[in-house]
Amino acid sequence: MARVVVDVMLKPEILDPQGQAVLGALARLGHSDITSVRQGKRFELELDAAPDAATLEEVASTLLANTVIEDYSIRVEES
Amino acid sequence: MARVVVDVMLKPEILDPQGQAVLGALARLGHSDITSVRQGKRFELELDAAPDAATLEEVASTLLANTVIEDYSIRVEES
Amino acid sequence: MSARIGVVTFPGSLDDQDAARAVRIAGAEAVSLWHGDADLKGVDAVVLPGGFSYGDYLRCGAIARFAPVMQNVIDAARGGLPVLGICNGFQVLCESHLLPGALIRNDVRKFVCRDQWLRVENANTAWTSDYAEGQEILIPLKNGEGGFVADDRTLDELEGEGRVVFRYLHDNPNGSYRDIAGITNERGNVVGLMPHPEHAVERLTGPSLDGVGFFSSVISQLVDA
Amino acid sequence: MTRQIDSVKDAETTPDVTQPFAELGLKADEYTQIREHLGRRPTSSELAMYSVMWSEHCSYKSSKVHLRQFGEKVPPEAEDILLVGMGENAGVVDVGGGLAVTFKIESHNHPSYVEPYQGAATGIGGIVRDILTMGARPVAVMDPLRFGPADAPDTHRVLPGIVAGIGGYGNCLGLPNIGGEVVFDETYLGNPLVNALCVGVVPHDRIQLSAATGAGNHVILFGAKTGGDGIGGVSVLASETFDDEGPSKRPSVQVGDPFAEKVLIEACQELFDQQLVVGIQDLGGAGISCATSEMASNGDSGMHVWLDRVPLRDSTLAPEEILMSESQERMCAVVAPDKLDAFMAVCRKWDVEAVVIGEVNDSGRLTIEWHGAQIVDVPPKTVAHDGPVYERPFARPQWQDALQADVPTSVPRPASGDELRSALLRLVASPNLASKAWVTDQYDRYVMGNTVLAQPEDSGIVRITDDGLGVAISTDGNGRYGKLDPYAGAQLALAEAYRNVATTGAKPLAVTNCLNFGSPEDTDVMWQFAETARGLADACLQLGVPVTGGNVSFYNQTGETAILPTPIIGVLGVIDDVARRTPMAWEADGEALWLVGDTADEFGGSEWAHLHGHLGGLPPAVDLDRERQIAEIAVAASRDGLLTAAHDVSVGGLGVTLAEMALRSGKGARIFLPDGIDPCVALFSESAGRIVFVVPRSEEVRFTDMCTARGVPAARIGVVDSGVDGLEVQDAFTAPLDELRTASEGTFPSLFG
Ligand SMILES: Nc1ncnc2c1ncn2[C@@H]1O[C@H](COP(=O)(O)OP(=O)(O)O)[C@@H](O)[C@H]1O
Ligand SMILES: [Mg+2]
Repeated sequence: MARVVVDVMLKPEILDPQGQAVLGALARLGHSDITSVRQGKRFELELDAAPDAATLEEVASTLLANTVIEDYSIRVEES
Repeated sequence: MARVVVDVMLKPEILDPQGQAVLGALARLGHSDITSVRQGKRFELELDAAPDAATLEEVASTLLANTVIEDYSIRVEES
Repeated sequence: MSARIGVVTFPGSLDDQDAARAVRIAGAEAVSLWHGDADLKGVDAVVLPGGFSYGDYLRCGAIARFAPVMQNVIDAARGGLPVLGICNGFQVLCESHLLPGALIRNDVRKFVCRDQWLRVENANTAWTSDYAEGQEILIPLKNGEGGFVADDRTLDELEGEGRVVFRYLHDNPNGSYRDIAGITNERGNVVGLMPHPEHAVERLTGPSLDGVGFFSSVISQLVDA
Repeated sequence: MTRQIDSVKDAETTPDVTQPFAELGLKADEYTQIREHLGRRPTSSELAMYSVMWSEHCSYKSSKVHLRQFGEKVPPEAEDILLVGMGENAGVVDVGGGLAVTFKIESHNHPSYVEPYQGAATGIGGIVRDILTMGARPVAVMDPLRFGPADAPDTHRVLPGIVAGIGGYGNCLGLPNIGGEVVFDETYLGNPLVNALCVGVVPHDRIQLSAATGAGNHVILFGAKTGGDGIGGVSVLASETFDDEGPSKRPSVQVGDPFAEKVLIEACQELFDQQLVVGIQDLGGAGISCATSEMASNGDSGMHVWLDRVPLRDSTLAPEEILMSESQERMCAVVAPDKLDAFMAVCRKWDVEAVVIGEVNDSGRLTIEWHGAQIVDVPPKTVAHDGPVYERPFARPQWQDALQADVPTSVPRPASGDELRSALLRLVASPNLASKAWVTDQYDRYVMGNTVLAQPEDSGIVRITDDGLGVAISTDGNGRYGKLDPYAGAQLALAEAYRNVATTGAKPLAVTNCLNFGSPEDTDVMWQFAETARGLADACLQLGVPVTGGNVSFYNQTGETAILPTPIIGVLGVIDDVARRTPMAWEADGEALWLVGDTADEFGGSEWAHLHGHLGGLPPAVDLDRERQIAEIAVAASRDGLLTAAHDVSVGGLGVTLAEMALRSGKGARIFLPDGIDPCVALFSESAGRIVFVVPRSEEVRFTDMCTARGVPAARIGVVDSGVDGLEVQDAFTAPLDELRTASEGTFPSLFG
């Protein structure tokens, strides 16, 4: 049993309309000290077996993230 | 300057069609040792000032997460 | 013998019947292709229709790309088979790396359904030869994730090689970089666009007949070939 | 973790256990009735079933006595067209050529207030499954909505989410949204209304019913897994069945999975085409309890269910909760043993999970077991159909007379050209009348390629056969009229929907409705409800359009304040050739504008009065014979090719009707108001029974003859003229197109971004 977290964020050069919208809303609510917001995805996976780094790489890079526009990072939380 | 990450996940009892879809795709791709997938959101905030815990709570609970169906967690990464 | 154009149905495809109707209106035979069958039934061209394949839950088109039928579509497209991706089909083509770039959430963060003016920038592709370069056409647009993005180098390359096929006119509905509504591959046989030509093939149900040209273009090329 | 199961045997041996019937919403005498039905105390599972099935929502216990009128005052026309009447999941109407159409409205008001996106989304999901259950392919949806004031903060919380939810679910299902309503009023602030309509098409020989028949047939549950959704109060029971370790938390909100529903729709189409089911029922309110008891009751049969076979999303669910779960995207079918393999093959093809959970028998009982223990043994009719029926007391409210006496004399009447012009612009810009494009642009109206008319036309029309047969639908309801006079309000709502359908050239055939009211325990509200039902039944009889089904939503109130009595009426019509549909935009210079019908000084409940904060007096007079006549004209004139356009006159009056036509067309017109009538009345009165027809010069004589023959007044009130900018109302004012457009299209974006 293992728990793995994969974070996927848009590459910095790609426009992030959702992050922008949150930033705008924050400004309207008076939180002007927040200067940047980016919105990405978080996947929590549970595995039966011990996680194998190569497999996780493949899953993240081919399915969970679109590497044309997104970066990802993999974290094994418990195994 | 500070960097704060807010993770937002559907509450465990709430149906997560997105996670289900990913799980199904993983199974078709032969990764049947992955037994559960939950998909959530990750927000990366940058602040001008030192982050104030109460403000972050408020931002996360009113704007970033829909607390009717989602839980959130806040992590100050650097300040 | 009339041309045979395949229309793929994924679970969650919505505009497959409409695409088939458009194919027939343009004078070809529509052949349904099932996502689970790695068989193109010998068709002369393929349409990947609009919809929400697999619910579009992960990223639009991300899961459909792995469907058994897609491996054959990808191979055949690399071999020159004309392939048109409409909306979700465009997203599938990008996810399959048959076309560069990606489609992200509309900058207005809402689903947008409206009649959209486009300019035809490239009338030399398999799917646009019946249009004139610079022609303005009106066809429906309907999507939530239609913002075309790519890095600058890719965008410059697309522009430089004349591979931007359609551009949004008047106002950009979704934040697409450089107003790009549709693009093609180097060879011009694979075209993807967000708006829906198959919904502009009948006076009664569409805003114009401007969509027919997609299907007549490919048919006349197939007949000539 | 050990679980205490309350079996039938336990119930027999421990008759004196106290049971939490009150917490489950049952009255003491209802509990006694259950014990009488069973001859013992109910098990906790049985108690759960009865409590939900006997709730207002499922049993219609307060409304039944009034709804009966729809089955009693049936117009003779019903006999020819109704293939399935009230009582099934949705009524089925014959439209010729071996085809039928089924349609229904349902409410999802309370869930949408709690979680706007998911509440509205699952509202669409639920009504689509009702239509699917009839054997139909769903072909379109509509969404009548009501909100608090457009500028209220809570409206800004709920409206964007509700609209996104309806779009998110409906778009993903591939169902064109062809119409709906967005209306704002103070009373909906703490209680918005989300009603959803679906229409489907079914060949006669494919119509399905929800009856479990044929001993030995399998009962199959298919679709999504069962989770703890919507079990609310029943958790009281579940928690009692756990020892130390409590159950996991139960979701307060149901989340929809439109993709799961889309594949369910496609799988069902194949099941129906291959005739693989004997009976089928969707799972909505009360989940498996409802589906199994209703199917067994409808089939006059018995059924045995192995509840532990139900695929679960949450393994901690207790049997009571599984029975009650309202998880979305599930269906239940009865399948003959020799069709089982074929059934399962279709489900596999679409990746739909399907499990045999039970068997039909002829015991006349519904029996349910859980890991070998019998936990339910009931006569299914007592659960599904013989629930309590209440004759709730009602009385005309004491304030009704004063309200009706408070005629809108205090409301200013514009008189000068400038005043009239700014009144028109103000009306056109008011949230209730402004362009709804901000909303409807979030809905796919093109998918399926058969949408012939959609918003903002008078009715939505979809083509249903290749040779051009189409159906038209409109939904309408005016709570302000209902408040002033609920009997008339219901009739005006019906008249408007009927008129809208006819205006587009279709012949009105049948009616569905969703009756949204406050608490039935309030005698004022109950009177409003009774009057509404009576008004609607009488009007349906007179117009010759039968009620085929509907839904009642009570308890729509904030504290003590009930919403306006809001019957939403849907009328369905047919058009033999969609190519002759009448759109609302005029086309060419010289076309004449004919106003058909009478205009009186009627401002009670009007939008103009509402803009001045006034609600009082009487609603516009109802004249159903006139409605029938003008509908005949609209349909006959369309059939004879006499029209280029038409648009009905309703809220906001003639001025608003003309402005909408001009905006839709992009061309101007010269308008001459009839002599001898106050221009304010001519432009803004809301008299019913009126349509503006656009007639090419060459057809004017035939058109006016058609009106004269029916004794309906017709006035030539204008001419299409692209030489004028917008509306030029002679001797009064000009409202340029740009100004009208800014007024109409600016409101929603400036309110909602
Ligand atoms: N206002 C109404 N007018 C006519 N029929 C109604 C009305 N309300 C409910 N019904 C009928 O009562 C039956 C049960 O309604 P409902 O519980 O909403 O159906 P379902 O179980 O399919 O959701 C249906 O046949 C419905 O059409
Ligand atoms: Mg039903």
